[in-house]
Amino acid sequence: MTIGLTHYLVLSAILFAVGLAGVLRRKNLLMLFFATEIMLNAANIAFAAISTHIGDLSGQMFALFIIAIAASEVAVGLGLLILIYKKYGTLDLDNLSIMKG
Amino acid sequence: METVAFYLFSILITGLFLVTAFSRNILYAMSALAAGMVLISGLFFIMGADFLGAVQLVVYSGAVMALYAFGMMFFDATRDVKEKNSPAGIVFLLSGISAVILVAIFAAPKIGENIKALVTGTKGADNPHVIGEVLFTKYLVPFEVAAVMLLVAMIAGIVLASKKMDESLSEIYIDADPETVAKEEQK
Amino acid sequence: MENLVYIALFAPLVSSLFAALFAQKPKIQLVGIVTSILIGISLLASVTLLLDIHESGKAVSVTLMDWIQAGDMDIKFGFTVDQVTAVMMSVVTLVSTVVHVYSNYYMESDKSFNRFFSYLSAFVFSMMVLVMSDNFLGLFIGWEGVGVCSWLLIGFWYERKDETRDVNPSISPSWAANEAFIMNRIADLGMLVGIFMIYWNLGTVKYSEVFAHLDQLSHGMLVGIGIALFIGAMGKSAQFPLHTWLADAMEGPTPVSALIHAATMVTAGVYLVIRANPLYSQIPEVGYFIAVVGTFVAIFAASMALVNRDLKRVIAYSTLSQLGYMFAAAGLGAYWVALFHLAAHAFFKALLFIGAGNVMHAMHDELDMFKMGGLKKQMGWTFFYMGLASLALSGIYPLAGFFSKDTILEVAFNEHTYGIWFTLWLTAGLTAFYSFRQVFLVFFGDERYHEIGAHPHEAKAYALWAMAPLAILAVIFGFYKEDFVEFVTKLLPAYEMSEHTHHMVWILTLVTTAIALTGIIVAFIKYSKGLKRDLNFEQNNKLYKLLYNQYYIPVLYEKAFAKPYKELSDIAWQEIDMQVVDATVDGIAKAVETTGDVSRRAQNGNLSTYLKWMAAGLIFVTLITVISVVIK
Amino acid sequence: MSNILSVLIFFPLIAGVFGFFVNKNSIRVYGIVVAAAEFLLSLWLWMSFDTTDAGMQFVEKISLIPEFGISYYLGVDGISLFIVILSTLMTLLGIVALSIKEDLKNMIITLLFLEVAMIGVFVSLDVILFYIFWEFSLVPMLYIIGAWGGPKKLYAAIKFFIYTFAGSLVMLVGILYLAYIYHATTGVWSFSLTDWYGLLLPTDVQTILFWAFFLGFAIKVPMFPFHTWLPYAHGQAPTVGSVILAAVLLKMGSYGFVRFSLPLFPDASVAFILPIAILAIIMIIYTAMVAYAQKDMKQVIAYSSISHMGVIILGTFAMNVEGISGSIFQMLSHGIVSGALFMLVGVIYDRRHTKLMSEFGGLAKVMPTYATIFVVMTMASVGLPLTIGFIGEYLSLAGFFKVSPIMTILAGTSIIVGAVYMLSVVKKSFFGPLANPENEKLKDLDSKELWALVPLVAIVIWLGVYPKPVLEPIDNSTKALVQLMHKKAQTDKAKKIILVSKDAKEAK
Repeated sequence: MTIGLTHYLVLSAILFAVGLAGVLRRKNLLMLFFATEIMLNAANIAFAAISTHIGDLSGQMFALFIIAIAASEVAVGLGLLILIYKKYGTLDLDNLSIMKG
Repeated sequence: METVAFYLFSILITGLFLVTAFSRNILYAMSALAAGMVLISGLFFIMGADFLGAVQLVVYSGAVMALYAFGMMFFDATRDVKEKNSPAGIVFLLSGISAVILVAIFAAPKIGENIKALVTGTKGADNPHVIGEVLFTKYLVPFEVAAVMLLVAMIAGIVLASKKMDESLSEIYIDADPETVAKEEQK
Repeated sequence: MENLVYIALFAPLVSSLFAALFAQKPKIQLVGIVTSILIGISLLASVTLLLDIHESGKAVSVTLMDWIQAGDMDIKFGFTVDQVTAVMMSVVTLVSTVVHVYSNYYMESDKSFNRFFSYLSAFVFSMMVLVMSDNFLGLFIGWEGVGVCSWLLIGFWYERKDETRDVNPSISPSWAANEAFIMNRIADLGMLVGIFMIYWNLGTVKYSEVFAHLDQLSHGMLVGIGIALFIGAMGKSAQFPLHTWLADAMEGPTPVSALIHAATMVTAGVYLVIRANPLYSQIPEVGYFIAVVGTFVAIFAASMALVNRDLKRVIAYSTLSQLGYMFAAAGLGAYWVALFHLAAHAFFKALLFIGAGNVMHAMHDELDMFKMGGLKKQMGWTFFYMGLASLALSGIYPLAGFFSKDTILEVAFNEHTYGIWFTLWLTAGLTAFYSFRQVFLVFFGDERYHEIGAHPHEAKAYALWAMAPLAILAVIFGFYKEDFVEFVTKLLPAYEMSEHTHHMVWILTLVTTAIALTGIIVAFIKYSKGLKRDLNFEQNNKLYKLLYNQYYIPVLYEKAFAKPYKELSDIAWQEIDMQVVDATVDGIAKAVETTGDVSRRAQNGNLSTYLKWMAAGLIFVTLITVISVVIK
Repeated sequence: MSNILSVLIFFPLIAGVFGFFVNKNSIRVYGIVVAAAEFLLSLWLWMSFDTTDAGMQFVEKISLIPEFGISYYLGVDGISLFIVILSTLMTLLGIVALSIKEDLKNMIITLLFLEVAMIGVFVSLDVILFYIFWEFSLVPMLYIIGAWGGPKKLYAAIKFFIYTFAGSLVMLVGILYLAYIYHATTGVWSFSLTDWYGLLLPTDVQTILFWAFFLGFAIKVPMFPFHTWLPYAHGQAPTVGSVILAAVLLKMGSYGFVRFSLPLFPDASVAFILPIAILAIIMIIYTAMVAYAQKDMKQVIAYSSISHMGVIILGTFAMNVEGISGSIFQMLSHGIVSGALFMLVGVIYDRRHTKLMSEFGGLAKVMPTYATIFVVMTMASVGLPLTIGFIGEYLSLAGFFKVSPIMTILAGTSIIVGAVYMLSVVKKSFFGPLANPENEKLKDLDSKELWALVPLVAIVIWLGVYPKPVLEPIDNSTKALVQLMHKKAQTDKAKKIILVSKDAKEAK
């Protein structure tokens, strides 16, 4: 059995689900960031796999841009996290609900 | 050989990411994440996306994880994260269902067969070479935008994180918790 | 001739507007004089027209201007003066002139003197429009116009407060005015429906065109129109069951009662039936119904007049009763007889009312006849006039009432409607009785007025002179019967008695005169020597109480219509409008608000929850996509 | 001056904007001058109006968004001409009679903007333009009620706004659907009403659209059971707000029926005569009863408005020239009479700061002129012949009599129940003894109030005696309208019920 596109896609789906589970479960903002990274990576895998499969580089390009975005996100996000932590002394989502309607 | 590598990587990645997602310790989680990313770059190499693999290694496993590591210094990373996790049922139900759906979609025979390339004819060429060509022709504008974005993000990161922590330019202290403020001042 | 028509019509309007200029000023004697003169001019014009038509035999028609033109409807202000109209105009303006002159005396110390004349002249104008119009809608203008003037005049002393029925059976002038207006409106709806029927079936509302094309209509339609118009007539002429307003209308100043509620306005209904004679002569069954209603009202009203102690109310009931006579005659097809009685009645009933006005002045507005008596000494002329009018009303030879009333009885006999004849005959006796009961109670017997501290005095000379024309006409009008018949039958169908009736006439006359005299004699025996009250009888006799309380009909109306309407209105407002309709609207708004309030809780500020919702949404959307793909 | 309609629309708009820069002390004069000029312009419109022409006149058409067929398209015919004049007149008199002290400047500017919206609604022939003005009219009214109103002003203002707005949104859907159908049928986009008149719709489509438009118009009229915003709006609005609301804004609904529902959906209109007539009869009788139950003078007039609008609706759905002309005339008559009555209530409210009839009684003695004008208006309101109120009511009822005699008799009770509540107001407020000592020193009408009211009295009597100058153009345009409907009617029932007048038939 050769490893085809489907295998990669399924792997990416599973990883995405793992990330999703993390996003949903974690209350610590930092952990949420990690989980988001997982989901981004899952998407990257799918992009790269399809790109390879059909011989179109666009997929890889997108993966590349995703990586760029992830990097920026981390840079800005971490800055914000630090601010939040300084202001509230916590990164726990349960304690960060000033937007309550 | 490829099969073995794929399964090995897959299992490892999944395991590591599970650790990331559910570990109580931030350090463990981060380490597992970094390891998982390295392994993903391995997957990319298997696929033949050499350049992407390299970028993954450099940017993700290197730069991003390093950023996290630096960022964590601001937090108390040694302590276990205390979370009041919401009922696991809903979480697993939601993520489980989405996993099932996604897997079902991707595994459906229709998907793999019906994908068609928009731009073909680049296969077999030297990967980084071709990428370079595509990146600086077809994707030039997005590339430049991404560059600007990274610059902005860098500046933003600096601005946000380098503020003097006890006095803010914005009014973030105005409705801050008085206890927290008191603590800050004690420090 | 056309100019005379306009003079007769617009002199009262000018008069009214002139008086209206000073309506808010204190009394100006000039206003009374000028208005009287203007109405007098109208009288002159009317009489000239009457004589002219008498000579030429031709009607005068004028068209003033367009009024309503919409679709195929084309209604103009058109006026026709024919025989019937000329008679009506002369009667109306004559009584009006007398009343105007008399009002100068009666209202001399009223602070709203000028306003009164303005209303009174406006009434005359409306009445003239009513009788002169050449189409049904023009008639309706006058019809409503007299209604409004009547409303204004009944409620003339608007500042008086509401009393209970025990103190004042009419409650208050303003209440009585509203009652009159609203009751008339009920009838007016009938009239309006009649006009609609005429319009949609014939395409016109002009008398001449309508009556010329009546044969195009089915019998059922004719009956419908006849009934609808008669309903209108019932309101204005206060026929049962819309009669209660007339007695309450006595709250108005007495000249008003004389003019509006005796001589002119209330006869408008009779005028309508006479005017529509081509219609009613084709539907004898409706005519018979009208006659029956008239007969019933005649005896019904007369019975109430028997026991009432209120001077004006007695005359009001008697008016009602006499209107019944007129309807009986008109319903039986004797239109000229009805018109004749209308004119005769106008003269002697106005006279009677004006006399009552003199008495009221003398008694300081006391109306209870039981508190009068023996006024003959101080008020000889008034006694003479009222006695004369009462004789005429009772139908004693040779006064006008004898001729007119007798003819109505003959008609009833001639038509073999013996029930009607008998009832009217009986009513004639009752009429004589209550008329003279009134005369004797007021002018004969012991002087009970000392108890209320009144100092009776005779009316001023010019007031008494003003009454003279009416008195003279009440005496001599009957002798012009033949001329009258000849004149009006040029327009109205001639009514011939059968041979049999001709032979019976002298017996009928004798019988009628006999019962009238009996009535007078009974009244004389019982009341001329002074008042002997039987309190036990008054308090315990059921029949007496029934009659005295007008068969409890006003109370019944109050309980059956006015009160439930008020309560229903309150329910409609508070229960239905507020609690159902508006509450539904507010309920919808509330539901939206509640939904928002509930869904607001989802916005709890916790990112985790949002993320869960997001995941759920993701699943939802992908599921739908998958399903839709699979189904395809 | 062929673009007089644009002038009519934009003059108050510009004047309103300039109003912001006018000195506070002279704003009243400014407002009166502007409104008077506008009124004179509208009279000029009437003078140069060709009364024999039944079609649209003074037409202006400038394409705005040609891709969608939306244009700036104005025109006036006999049906809308007098409502335009009524709008300018009532605005003028409303400003003359203004007794508000606070924020007078904003009030006058708001009224001028309101005038723009009102005129815009009645002269727009492009449906999108119509809809914009229709909705825009809500805003100034919202301000007037919400800013100068009584104690429950916010509730009333918001209820008024949201209720009518909800209705018009449904109408908007109808408009868009109709435009879509027009596009599907002809292949071009157009929102021009005159284009739409040429469209023959299948009856089932007509039904849907009829009810969509119905909801928008019915809430505005307001028809039972959508009427409950009106008593609150009137009860809380300042006098001038009530005057304009009753006189003009309600007419937008009934005008909509005549302008849109009848000619666009003749078959559906005929098919739904029965339910609408039933609603109208409920409006007439039920709201008259509710009016009778009121304790507040202004609420009586407010509910009486609904009752009278019932007659208008009935006349509109008579489907013959008599009824429709009558209902249009009744719109004017009701505008003038109810406007005057609201002004009159405002007069006593200014003096006593209460509208409860139990506080009054015997006012005729201290305020005779006031009482006289009130009685004249009462009589016009109950439809006395030779006043303006009679002609419209008579024609509407006469028209509907052709459709259903029984229902006309039921509706005709309006002349009875109308008299009941109006006369009881007069009796309770003006007659009887002067019981309340606070009323003893009341002043009669001052010159400002007389200036506002006497013209209305004059109109009431003038148009009652000689309605021809107004009725004739209305009648001409109505004849054309009915003919159009008859031509468009597809079902046999509609052909039978829509009654073309005889002379129009002959003219053919």
